[in-house]
Order: sequence, then structure tokens, then C-alpha cells
Amino acid sequence: DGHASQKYILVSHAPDSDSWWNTIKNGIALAGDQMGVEVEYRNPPTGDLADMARIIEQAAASGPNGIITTLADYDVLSGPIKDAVASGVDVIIMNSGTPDQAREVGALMYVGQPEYDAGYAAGLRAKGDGVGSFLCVNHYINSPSSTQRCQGFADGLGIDLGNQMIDSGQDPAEIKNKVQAYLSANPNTDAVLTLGPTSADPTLLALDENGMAGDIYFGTFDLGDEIVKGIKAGVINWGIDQQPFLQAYLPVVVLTNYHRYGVLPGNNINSGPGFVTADGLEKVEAFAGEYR
Amino acid sequence: MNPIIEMRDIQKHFGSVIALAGVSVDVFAGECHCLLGDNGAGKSTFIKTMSGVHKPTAGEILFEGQPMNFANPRDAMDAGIATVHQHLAMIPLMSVSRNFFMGNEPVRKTLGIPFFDHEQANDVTMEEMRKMGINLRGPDQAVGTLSGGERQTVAIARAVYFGAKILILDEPTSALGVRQTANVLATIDKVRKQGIGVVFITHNVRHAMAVGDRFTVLNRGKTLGTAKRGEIKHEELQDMMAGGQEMVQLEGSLGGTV
Amino acid sequence: MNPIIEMRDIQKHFGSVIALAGVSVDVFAGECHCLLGDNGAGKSTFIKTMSGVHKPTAGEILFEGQPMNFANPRDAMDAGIATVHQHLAMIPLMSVSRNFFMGNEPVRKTLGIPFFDHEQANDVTMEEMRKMGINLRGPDQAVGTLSGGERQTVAIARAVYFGAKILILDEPTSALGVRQTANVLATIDKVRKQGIGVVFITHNVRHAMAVGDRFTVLNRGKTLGTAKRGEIKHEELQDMMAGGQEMVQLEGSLGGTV
Amino acid sequence: MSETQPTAAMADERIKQRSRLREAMIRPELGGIVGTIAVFTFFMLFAFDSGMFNSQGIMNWSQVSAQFMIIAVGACLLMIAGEFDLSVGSMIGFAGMMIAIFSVTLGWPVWMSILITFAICIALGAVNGFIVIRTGLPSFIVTLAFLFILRGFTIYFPQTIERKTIIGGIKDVAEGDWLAPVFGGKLFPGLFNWFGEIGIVDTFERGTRAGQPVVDGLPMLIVWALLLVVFGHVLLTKTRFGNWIYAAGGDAEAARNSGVPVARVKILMFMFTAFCATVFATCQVMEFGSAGADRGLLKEFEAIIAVVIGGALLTGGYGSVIGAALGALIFGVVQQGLFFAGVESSLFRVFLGVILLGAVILNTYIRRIITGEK
Amino acid sequence: MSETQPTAAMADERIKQRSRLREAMIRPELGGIVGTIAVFTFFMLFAFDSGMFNSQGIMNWSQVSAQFMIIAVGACLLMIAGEFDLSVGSMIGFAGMMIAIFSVTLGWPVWMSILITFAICIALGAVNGFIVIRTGLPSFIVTLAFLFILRGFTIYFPQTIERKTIIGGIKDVAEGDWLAPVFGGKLFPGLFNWFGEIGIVDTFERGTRAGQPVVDGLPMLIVWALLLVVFGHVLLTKTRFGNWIYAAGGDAEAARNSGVPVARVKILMFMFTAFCATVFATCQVMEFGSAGADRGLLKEFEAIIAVVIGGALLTGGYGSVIGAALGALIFGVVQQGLFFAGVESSLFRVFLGVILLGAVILNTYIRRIITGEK
Ligand SMILES: Nc1ncnc2c1ncn2[C@@H]1O[C@H](COP(=O)(O)OP(=O)(O)OP(=O)(O)O)[C@@H](O)[C@H]1O
Ligand SMILES: Nc1ncnc2c1ncn2[C@@H]1O[C@H](COP(=O)(O)OP(=O)(O)OP(=O)(O)O)[C@@H](O)[C@H]1O
Ligand SMILES: [Mg+2]
Ligand SMILES: [Mg+2]
Repeated sequence: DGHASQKYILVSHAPDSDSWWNTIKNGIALAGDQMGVEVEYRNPPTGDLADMARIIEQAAASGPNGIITTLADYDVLSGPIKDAVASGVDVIIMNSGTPDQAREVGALMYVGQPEYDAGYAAGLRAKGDGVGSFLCVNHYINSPSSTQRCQGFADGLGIDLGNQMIDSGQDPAEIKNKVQAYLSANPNTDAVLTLGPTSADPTLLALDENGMAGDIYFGTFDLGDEIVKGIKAGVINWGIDQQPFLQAYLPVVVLTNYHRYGVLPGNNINSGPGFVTADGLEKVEAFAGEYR
Repeated sequence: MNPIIEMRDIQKHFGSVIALAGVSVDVFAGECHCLLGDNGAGKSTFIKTMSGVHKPTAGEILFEGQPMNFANPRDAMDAGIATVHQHLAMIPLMSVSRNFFMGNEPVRKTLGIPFFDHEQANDVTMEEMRKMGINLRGPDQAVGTLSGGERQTVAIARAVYFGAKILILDEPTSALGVRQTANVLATIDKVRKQGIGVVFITHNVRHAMAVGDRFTVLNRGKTLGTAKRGEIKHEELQDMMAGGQEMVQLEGSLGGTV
Repeated sequence: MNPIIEMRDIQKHFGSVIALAGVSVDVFAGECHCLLGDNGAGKSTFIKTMSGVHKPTAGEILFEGQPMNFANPRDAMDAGIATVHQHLAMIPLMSVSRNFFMGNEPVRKTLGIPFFDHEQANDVTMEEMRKMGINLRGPDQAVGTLSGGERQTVAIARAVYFGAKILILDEPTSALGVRQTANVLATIDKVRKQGIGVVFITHNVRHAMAVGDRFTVLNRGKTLGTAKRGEIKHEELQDMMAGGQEMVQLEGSLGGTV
Repeated sequence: MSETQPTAAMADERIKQRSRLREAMIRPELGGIVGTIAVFTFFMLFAFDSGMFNSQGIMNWSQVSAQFMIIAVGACLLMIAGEFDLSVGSMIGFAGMMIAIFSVTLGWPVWMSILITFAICIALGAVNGFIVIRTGLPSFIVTLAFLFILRGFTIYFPQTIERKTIIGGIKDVAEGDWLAPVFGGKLFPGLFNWFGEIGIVDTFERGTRAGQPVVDGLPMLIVWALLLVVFGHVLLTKTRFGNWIYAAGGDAEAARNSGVPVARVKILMFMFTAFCATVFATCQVMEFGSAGADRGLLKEFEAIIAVVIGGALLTGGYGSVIGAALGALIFGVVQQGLFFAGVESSLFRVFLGVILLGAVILNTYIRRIITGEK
Repeated sequence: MSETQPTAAMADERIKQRSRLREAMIRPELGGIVGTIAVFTFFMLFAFDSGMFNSQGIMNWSQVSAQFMIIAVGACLLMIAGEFDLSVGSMIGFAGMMIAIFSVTLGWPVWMSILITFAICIALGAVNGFIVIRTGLPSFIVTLAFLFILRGFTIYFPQTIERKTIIGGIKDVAEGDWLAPVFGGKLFPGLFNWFGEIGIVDTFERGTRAGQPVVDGLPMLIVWALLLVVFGHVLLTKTRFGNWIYAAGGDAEAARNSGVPVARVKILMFMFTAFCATVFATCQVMEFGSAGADRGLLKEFEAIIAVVIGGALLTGGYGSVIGAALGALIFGVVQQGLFFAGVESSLFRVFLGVILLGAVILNTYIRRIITGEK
């Protein structure tokens, strides 16, 4: 009945080894199956945003019905996105960027969690829990959104970020030992903030080894197997879940329905921040890293 | 007496180049067999098939009467063929003693594990080099610090030391001074008298005449024939090596000095 | 007549090695000055200071009476010194004609921009190589496809072609066959007759005697003296080259053949 | 003695005959040409109706290829001169960041920021070269050190100055600047407008730019790429300096003995590589309006891969700029084409690796025939 | 002729005297030794009271250094044999992922998963080596292709099989396995407990493990590192095979002519490098309990850097395993020490680059003295 003719492309800014984006891939795949549309996932192999701009141009050239993309850097990506919109492709912004920027580039809507705001909310929560200093374990310092998270957290706490953010690299042993090194050089640190499974998993081990597990305040962005276990064990106080599944799933559903029936929600959708704590973990546990 | 090695109708092609178009040579124990010929005649290629570096495209190798098929230089060495290649088989960054025993390391078993016996290697190296008239600073001196002539001497000393039955020398004297040359020729003479068959490649007819028992001249990948010492004169050999061409003319202007 | 180049008391040290301990040599136009000596005597080092490759540690170079200080090989070439180094200055991956003109590329200006004149380069190369008796497949044949002897000939042809006043040849015949050697000696003879000063390094006394006008023997970084043609006999020269040592003994066993 | 000695008829009977066709085909670029034909044929067959060959699609892979070309030309000449530059990627990030810091943070005029950045980067290239020449170290190590040093500063500067790793707003400050369009502008908008009118180029269907052509000009990026390729090709094959580049890479010692100023040639090539990286960075910054600390990651490898696919020899002394440009084209077309063809994106690297290996084996075979290497 | 010819007293008067002390000091490891002393002195002065040299701190940088050592030993022997492996990092990611897929996804016993992974990876190393030997291509290019291919599969496999790129839960399945502790366990817990009791090792003051020693055993990672260093050192310096490694790297042609089985030596070294990478991966997987597609990024460079800091020659034929181990130690201590010293962490790369450059220049100077290179 021609329904399968719709084709949507999701373009992310993540290097292809970044495990968190896997949930996104699964999200669009599931939505594609359920809606009976064709979906594709594209990303710059090294995470270079300039390469990503070319991928958006390429996606537009291949003539899909819609593009779902992140807005990791407004300067770099706004041009190609505007061109795509102008050439007749509907665009939904997901994950990074802000609702305002989404409107500006001519996107239909924004689905996601503004990074700075998420960090800020986390900071406020931590401040309420009595945190006065922290360590931000940044495993992808090259990317601007990582800094925004740490900066937001610091601002939420009402303190200066200063040297509290470390460039940890991506090797688990190095992350683990850097965290330990920092904490032993700065033993009065109140809290640890990690930015995803890549930095959270080794940090868990580091805290386990240096005996601070459960003692130091520990918050993290984004979920994963080990993070869920950490929350369950009471080592991690909370995980900020931006629900990436929704960021990928919803735009496909929205676009399909828009193209089939002309219906469109009247507002943006904030998929996060949702704080995942020890309460109600079962579903999260079952699907962490896959749909959560 | 049978020859130690007999090469029958050896051919060797490199892609579109025919380096050897059928060469037969044999070497007896205790003789010095000189291989002569122009640049590119195929001398080095020929002895490389003899020492297992190249596989002949066609032809047969009989070693002590048995057909042989050397898969690599090791095989040839194990059979008793020692070679000093034209482009030296010395590694500048390695010490003299490591170079000396390269590929033939002496081994001493400890707990059943075969360890490199450095002590023996060093002693032998110093002794052999002393015999050749070279005083090393020490066995761990890097070959890179030796002069060209000294390196050549190490290569020859090594080949002599390991050269069980046949010793092949590819233009060993071309870069050597008068004294070093005399040394090498004396060594060839000595080795031959020990009953080893020597294959000696040179462009210098005088050097060949000094130590050679038989002379084979190659020309463009083919043999021009083999002659015994005394059967052939200096001038004839010279003519054959140059392919017989226009030597008269050159000889004239340069006074028979080449 | 004044010498074209006069090297006065040249010293050259490499780190802890004293390669030249004060050597004086001069070269006149139209003469062939032979440099002889043992391995490691310092011959190559000496001519490298002459051709601007090395800076002497001490000593003076007078070129046509003027003190000269060659900063690099270019300077020496520009002054009129062409050199064929012992280890060839040929680049195997490049074509013969590019090699021939390396560092001396002919230039044709188009729109004021100096372009490499390939046509002229190719013509000259083919012509010069033909004169030396080598037929190339084409000027763009890579040097890597030539035999060692052919490469040597390219190097010499190039030096002769550019060799304005002085031509230095460092052991040009050591790897050559009889015919090629005769060719090179004939070329030296020809060049000398054109009024060019030739410096000829060799270990072969006969080659030296064939074309040399004067003979300087180096020994361990020092001169043993210079002799004119006719002033010195073959055997004397030979003795000097070997440092006078124990030649008698060797000569005896090898029959004066070295 | 007679002036013309009889020619020594060299070894004719010892060389098997080779066909003329084969002789004509055997050139350094052959690998690149064969690869290009293969790649286009492949995508014509498997991705023709994906939009890859409409005007927008062509512009897409052309721009990606042009980017690769810009750095490949520098890397190619440097590689032929016998050296390597692993700091190209970091240099791209560094140059972009410098322009951003000068123009946005410090508020200097954009033209001045660009010129000063060029000066700094070319000087850094010269430092690279100078260290390699003076110490005799392999350029792999020296430039690997610079890879880390430059990337470190590219993260450190904006981090300490602006507390972020991305600096935007360059488009705003570049408004009206005379030099910025040389890198970020587009040529012949009128012509492309006309193309749009007569239908050669598609037009936008809606939005603010409805009716305008989707490709509204020739990006300066492509112009720079073509200019650099032509410049590099002429320099290498038609000038005396080109001969010196080959000589320096073929055998530095021999070249030096023949009077080639090897040190100068190599240092100049390091500077030229830095120049190309800076052109790349400036075009990118002017087109996208921001500089990030992650720009240029792994670009050094992509440049080297393009050059090697294009038939150059990793160890120097052999190669061609045209080949490198074709290598860049192949690389760009494959990269974007796989997207167009809808291949699972994680397999992209697998394809890249396989193509690299195949291209290099083909090129090696060709080179051995040409140079008679053993 | 007499048997012993009079010795030609070679050029005695032409060699200036060199002091004995200087002779004794000049060894390939000297650069590494000097560097190690310098680095420790530096951090003793500037980070002593940061906890860097208490028992926990020592364990901290020891583990990081041990990781580097494991891959540096493989890279060192391979580099001395004249080749390079740029696929080490990808191999680490790939090996970890294979173990995870076999044991968690397919449910095979952990010991079997580990052994099969070792077999696969060593076979891949052999393929690398085989291609290098057969085609005569530079290993830089061949292993660069494998860098991409292996990383591609490391992402592709878990993605298609498990729908994720991090596979966890390995600790659970490894419970009770006989082979897993060989990579993930700790030795002598009793001893360290006793150390804690008598105060040699600090004890935890707060948290879940208050009262236990902060260092509760010697991680197998460190044991592997030391074993591999000893093995590599003995192999290289004390066996005939070691001589072949030097020979193969010094001049493959000459070595082959002397009867050294060069192809076998090189292929074995590629396999050994793959083995080291797999040890690294297995230790990591067993310690952290998960495998990720991004593991091992850039590790190939870190290995090469450690080896080069340790005095080996990039072009082969020269180097020492002890030196490489010291290089790894320097690398690890600097990396962690900068954190202890509180240096802005983005400057780490800058330091790394500068140290690399300094170490290499020092080593080159030393090597020239040893080998009489010009
Ligand atoms: N590996 C190879 N590949 C291709 N051609 C080769 C190879 N080895 C030798 N040749 C060619 O074979 C011919 C014979 O070469 P060879 O080295 O045997 O000559 P030669 O008699 O030793 O000469 P010289 O006196 O100059 O050493 C030459 O034309 C040479 O170019
Ligand atoms: N660049 C250098 N660095 C250190 N030592 C050197 C250098 N060049 C030459 N030497 C040394 O200087 C001495 C003279 O060397 P040179 O090459 O001049 O000898 P030669 O007379 O040309 O010998 P041959 O007849 O073997 O060519 C030798 O001991 C050599 O090892
Ligand atoms: Mg030969
Ligand atoms: Mg010499």
C-alpha cells in the first residue's frame, strides 16, 4: 500500500565505537520495524563534526522523507540542516542542541535532553544532597557536549569547574587509575560524576578498590549494565537517563505519522533528564545497554 | 675422483630477464675454480643458485653425486656450502661475534633449553679474526664501525670457519687494498690446500691466475668453456672475459695494463 | 703552470676517529693524479673534502690560487669539480635522464617560470650514453634496471659531461668487468687530453700505472709522498700501497700476481 | 681511439619481449586510474538511484574528495621527498582553533587571524622538518610527538581561555572580510543559478530558498583542491625542484653528493604539508563557522592512505600527485558511496581496510614492472 | 705461509682515547635508565605528598605501566625484527570482544573462550606477517589495513549479534573458571593482608572495606608484564633465535643469505605481538568484566612510543626489551604522575610529545656512539 516507501535517516555525531549510541540504533530499528518504514543510521567514524556535516548533506542528497539528527554544534550543522529542510526533507533534532536552535534550523521538533540543563539539574540535586566538590571523569573531552555536562553540574552546585574535570581517555585501566590518582591526591572530593558507561564502569572498579565505593557520592549520565548494577548495589546514587531509546524511536513514529496522516505533536519532547535510582530498577536492568 | 658439486645446465629467469641460459660447472675437492665474466654475465646469479638463495628455473644440482634441491640458504649451508656474497652478508648494527655466527649460533643447553653460547662465540671470533690479521677492540664491537676491508675479512673468516666442503667467494677482492687482497688470496690458497673446493669470482685476471686451478668464463648467461691452469694464457682469458671484442684496440692504447 | 686545486695539510676527524692527519695534494690541468692506499687510508674522505661533502677539520683549499671554502657539494660543482663517489650517487627509482641531470637540471623559461627542460635532458642523456657504449631502452628507463657496470658508466658519463675542470673518480673500476674497465680507463685518458685534471682512486696498481701521471700514496691518514710517472716502478708503488709490510713473503707464495 | 665506440648491444637476446600496449599502460598512476574506474563502476551499478549521481550527490562526494585531495597533495610531495607527517590531523585542529581564538576570542580582523595562523603553522612545519634534518630521526617519531603536542594545545587553549572545546561565531565576525571568501566562498553563483533554471541542477522545493538551485556555486574548497593538485603536479614533474624532491626521497645521501640541497627540499616540503593542512582547516572553519578540538582526528592516516592508494612508495622517491589525487577521489567516493549504498556503517572500516590492501598490492606490482625493482 | 700471520695493528694512533666509564655507560638501555631516574626524581620532588608513593599510589602507576609493558614487549621484538604492527590497538578491542561473545553470548566455558580467542588472534597475527612477507609491502600499510578491518568487525559483530557494543557480565560467567584467574586474579592476598597488619601497606579508613589493606594482592596483570619482559629479554639476548631477530631486522637480505629463516622469524614475531595484545585484552576483560568496541584505541602508538623511548630503532635491528620495559614504565609514571601532581590534564599530551622527542634524541646520540653509525 505504499506505506513502506518512507525512508528516514538518523545522523549522529558519535564515533562508531561509542557504545551508548547503540541504544539509538536499536531504537530506530525497532521503530522502523513497527512502523513499516526504512531506517538508516549514519555517523562520522571518528566523531569529527565536519565529517558529520557532509553526512547530513549526503543524507539529503539521497532523498529520504526525513532526517533525524543531533545538533552537536550549531555552527557546523545548521547550514547542511537548513539546506536539507529547503530541499524538501523534514528534519527532527534529537539528543543534543536546544529547542530554540531546532526551531531556527527549521526542524519540525526537538526530542532530547539539553546537555547543559541536564548537568545543571544534576548539580542542583547533588547540592541538595550536600555535595560541595566533585570529580568529573570526562572520557571524550574532544566533544563539546561532554564539557557542557560538567560545566552544568558545576554551575548547579554553584562552584567553579576549575581542575575538577579530568581528561581520562578511553582505556578502562587508565580511567580507573586516573580516578584513583585524583582521589588520592584530592582526598576531600565529595562526589564523582561520570559521563557514560565508558567512564562509569572503570570508576566503579576504582572506587571498589580504593574503598570509597558507597562512601563517596556518585552520579552518572547514561545507563549501562554495570551502572545499573552499581545503582542496585547502592554505589551509584543516581543515573541520569535521557532515554535515548525515545530520542530515536519517537522521531521515527512522529515523522511516519506526519507523512502518512499529517499529524504532528504541538511541542517539543524532553526525553530526559530522568533520574534512575535504586527504586524501580527491574525494567532498566533487563534492557540496559539495549533499550535503556 | 668425483666432483663435490656438479651443476648441470642451470637456467634462471627473472621475469622477462634471462639471467642464466644453461650453465654447467663442477667443483672438485681441493681445487680453486675461478668464475670469470663480464658485468651482468650471470656469475652472482649462478653461485646464488649453488648456495640455495635462488631456485634454478631449470637444471640439475648434484651434491656428492646425489641430486639436491636446496630450498633455502640453510639447506646449502647444512650440506657444507659456505658463501661470501658480493654484497656483504654483514649486519652493521650487530656485533662482530653475532655477525660471525649469524645463522650458525653455537648453543649450550641449560635445563634442556638451548641458549646462545656467547662465550664460545666471542672466543672463536676473536681467535679467527686474529688469524686473519685483524685486531678487534672486542667481540662486541659493532660491524658498522669496521672499514670495508675489515668487514670483507670478517665475512671471509666466517665462511672459512664454517666452510665444510665448498667455499664460494663472489668478488671478495674488488674493494680491497693490496695488502688485504694478498691476504685473501693467501687464504684461498690455504683453504684449497685443506681439501676444500673453492669457487672464486673475480674480474681481475691476475688474481684468478694466481690461485685458480680451473677457469670458467661466463658470457651473457652461457659458458664459453672451462680451461685448466696452464692450458690457457693470460691474454686468452682476458679476451674471453671481454667477449673477445675489440680488446686489441684498447690494449693498444693502454699498454696491456688492464 | 699553477695547479687547479691545491689541498694543503688537510685534516679530518670524525668524533674519536682521525681519518686524515694532514694531507697535501695538488692537481694540474690535463693530468691524471692517482690516489692510492690501503683500505681505510683516508682516500674517500680526502676527495670528499675536495668535493664539498665534508668540511676539513683543519687545512686549506686553494682553487685556482684562491682560498676556497666549499659549504656543500653544490659549491664544489659550481666551481667545476665533478665527482663519481665510491658508493654511487645514483637513485635507482629515478629514470636515467633524471639521474643524469640530478642537481644540474637544464631549465627553459616559460612565462618567466624556469621549467625542467625534459627534451634536452633526454637528448643529451641518450647521446652521452651512446658515446660511452651503452644503448638505453629509453631515457626514462629507471636506473634500478641497469646492471652495476652500466650504472657506473652513467655516473662517469655524467661527471664527464659536467666535469668542467676537475673530475674525481673514487674506485670507478672496482666492480667492473674487463671490457667496462678498459672503457673507463680510455675515458680517463680522453678526458685528461681535453685538459681536465683527473683524480683517480684505485687499489689496482696496473690501472694506476696505465693512466696516471702522478701517484700519491696515503697511509693511515698521511701521505707517503707523491711520485711522477716514470720516477717510480710498479713494485715500489705496490710496496708503498701495502705500507711496505711483509709483501715479500706474500709475493713469494703468490708469484707477484697481486 | 675513435670518438664513437661501437655500441655494446646490451643483452638483447636475454630480455623477453614486452608488448607495446603493456608498456604504455604501465605508469605510476595506473593503480589510481584502475581503482577510480572500478569504484565508479561499482557505485553506478549498486547506488545509481540513491541520489549519489544527482547534482547534490555529486557535490557531496566531490567536497569530501576535495578535502582529502588538499591534504593528500602535501602528504604526497612530502612522502616522495622521503618523509612522513603524522601531525597533519592535529595541525588541522590546531590551525582552526588558532583562527577561532584570534578572530572570535581576541577580536582580531579575520584576514589577519588567517594570515597569522598560516604563518604559525608553516613555521611549525619548518620546525618539524628542522628537527628531522638536524637530529636525523625518523619523521615518524618526530611528527608523532607533534601529533600529541599540537592536539594537546588544541584542547588546552580553548579550555583555559573559553572553558569550552569548541569556539563558534566565526561566520559572524567573517562577515564582510576580504580574505574569508577565498576559503569559504563559492564561485560562479550566476552560472549555477542558470543551471538551476534550465534544469541541469535541481532546485529547492520549499522553504526560504524555494526555486534556488540546490548547488549554488562551486565551493572554494574544490577550487583549492584543484589548484593544489595542478601546482603539485607541475612542481613535481616539470620543474628542477621536482627532480630534487624525487632525488631527496630516493637516496638523500646520493642526492646531497650530487649537489641537491636535500635539507632545504625536505624542510620546504614539511612547510608545504603544513600549508595544505592550514588550507584544509581554514576552508573548514570558514564553511562551518566554528573550530573544535576534535577536528582533523586521524586525517594524517587518511592523507597517507590516499597517497599510497595513488601509487606512491611509503619509503620515498616514487609517486605522483595525480595518483594521490585519484587516491583521494577513490577514498571520498567510497566513503560517501557506502553511505549512499546503505551499507551498515560499522562495516565501513572493513571495506576501507580491504580496499587499501588491494590498492597497495596492485600498485606494488605495477611499480616493480616500471622500476625493475627486485 | 705461516699459520698465524702477524697482526696488522689496526689504526691505533688514529683513534682518540675514550674513558672506561663512558664505555661502561654506553648501552642501549641507557636512555631508558636516564629517563626513568629523571622521571622519578621529578615526581619525588613535585608530587611526593600527593599519595603517589604510598602503597596505593605505587600500585596505581605500576598497573598502568604494566599494561604498557605487555604490549611494548611484543612491539619491541617485532620492531627489532624490522616490522611494525599498527593493528595492536584494534587487536586488543577485537580479542576482548571475542572472549565476551564466546563466553557471554554463546555461553561457552570461559577457559575455552579464552583459548579459542588466543588461537584466532595469533592466527590473525600470522596472517599479518604472511601478507607482509609474501607481498613485500611495508608492514605500516598492511597493519594499517588490519587496524581498520579488525576495528570494523569489533563494532559489527556485537552490534549484529547482541545489539550492543559493550558486552558485560563476564565476571559472572567467569566465576569458578580455572583459567580466568590466571588473567584477572591477584597473587599473595595473604601476604598483603599481613603487610596491612604490620603497617607496610596502608589500610582503608572509610567505606565498605575499612580495615582491609588498600593493596590486597599482586594483580596478574603485573605478573604477566614481568613474565613477558623476562621472556622477551632472555629470548632476545640469550638464545640463537634472538640473534635471528636482530639479523632479520638489521638486514633481511643479508640474514637470509646467511641462512637465517627470516620469513619464519618475522611471522613468529607478528604472532607474538598478537599474543601480547591478547594477553592485554584478556587481563582487561577479566578485571573489568566487560568488553567494549572502543577498547585499545591508539594503543599501537603507545606501544611504539614506549619501545622507542626505550632506545629501539624504528627501522629495526637494534633495541632491548629491558629498554622497552623502562619506556613503558616512564610512560605510565608520567601519565599518572601528572594527575598526582595536579597538572591540567589536557596538557598530558603535550608532555607526552615533549618527553618522546627528548628521549628519542638522547637515545639516538647513545646509539651512534655504540654502533659507530655516521
Ligand atoms: N633478482 C633479479 N631480478 C631481476 N633481474 C636480475 C636479478 N638478479 C640479477 N638479475 C639480472 O641478471 C643478470 C645477471 O646478473 P648477475 O648479478 O648474476 O651478474 P654478475 O655476473 O654477477 O655481474 P657483476 O660482475 O656486475 O657482479 C643481470 O642482467 C641482472 O640485471
Ligand atoms: N663519516 C665518518 N664517520 C666516522 N668515521 C669515518 C667516516 N668516514 C670515514 N671514516 C673513517 O675514516 C677512515 C678513512 O675512511 P675512508 O673511507 O676515507 O677510507 P678509504 O681510503 O676510502 O678506504 P677504502 O679503500 O676501503 O675505500 C676509516 O677508518 C673510516 O672508518
Ligand atoms: Mg655479481
Ligand atoms: Mg674509499
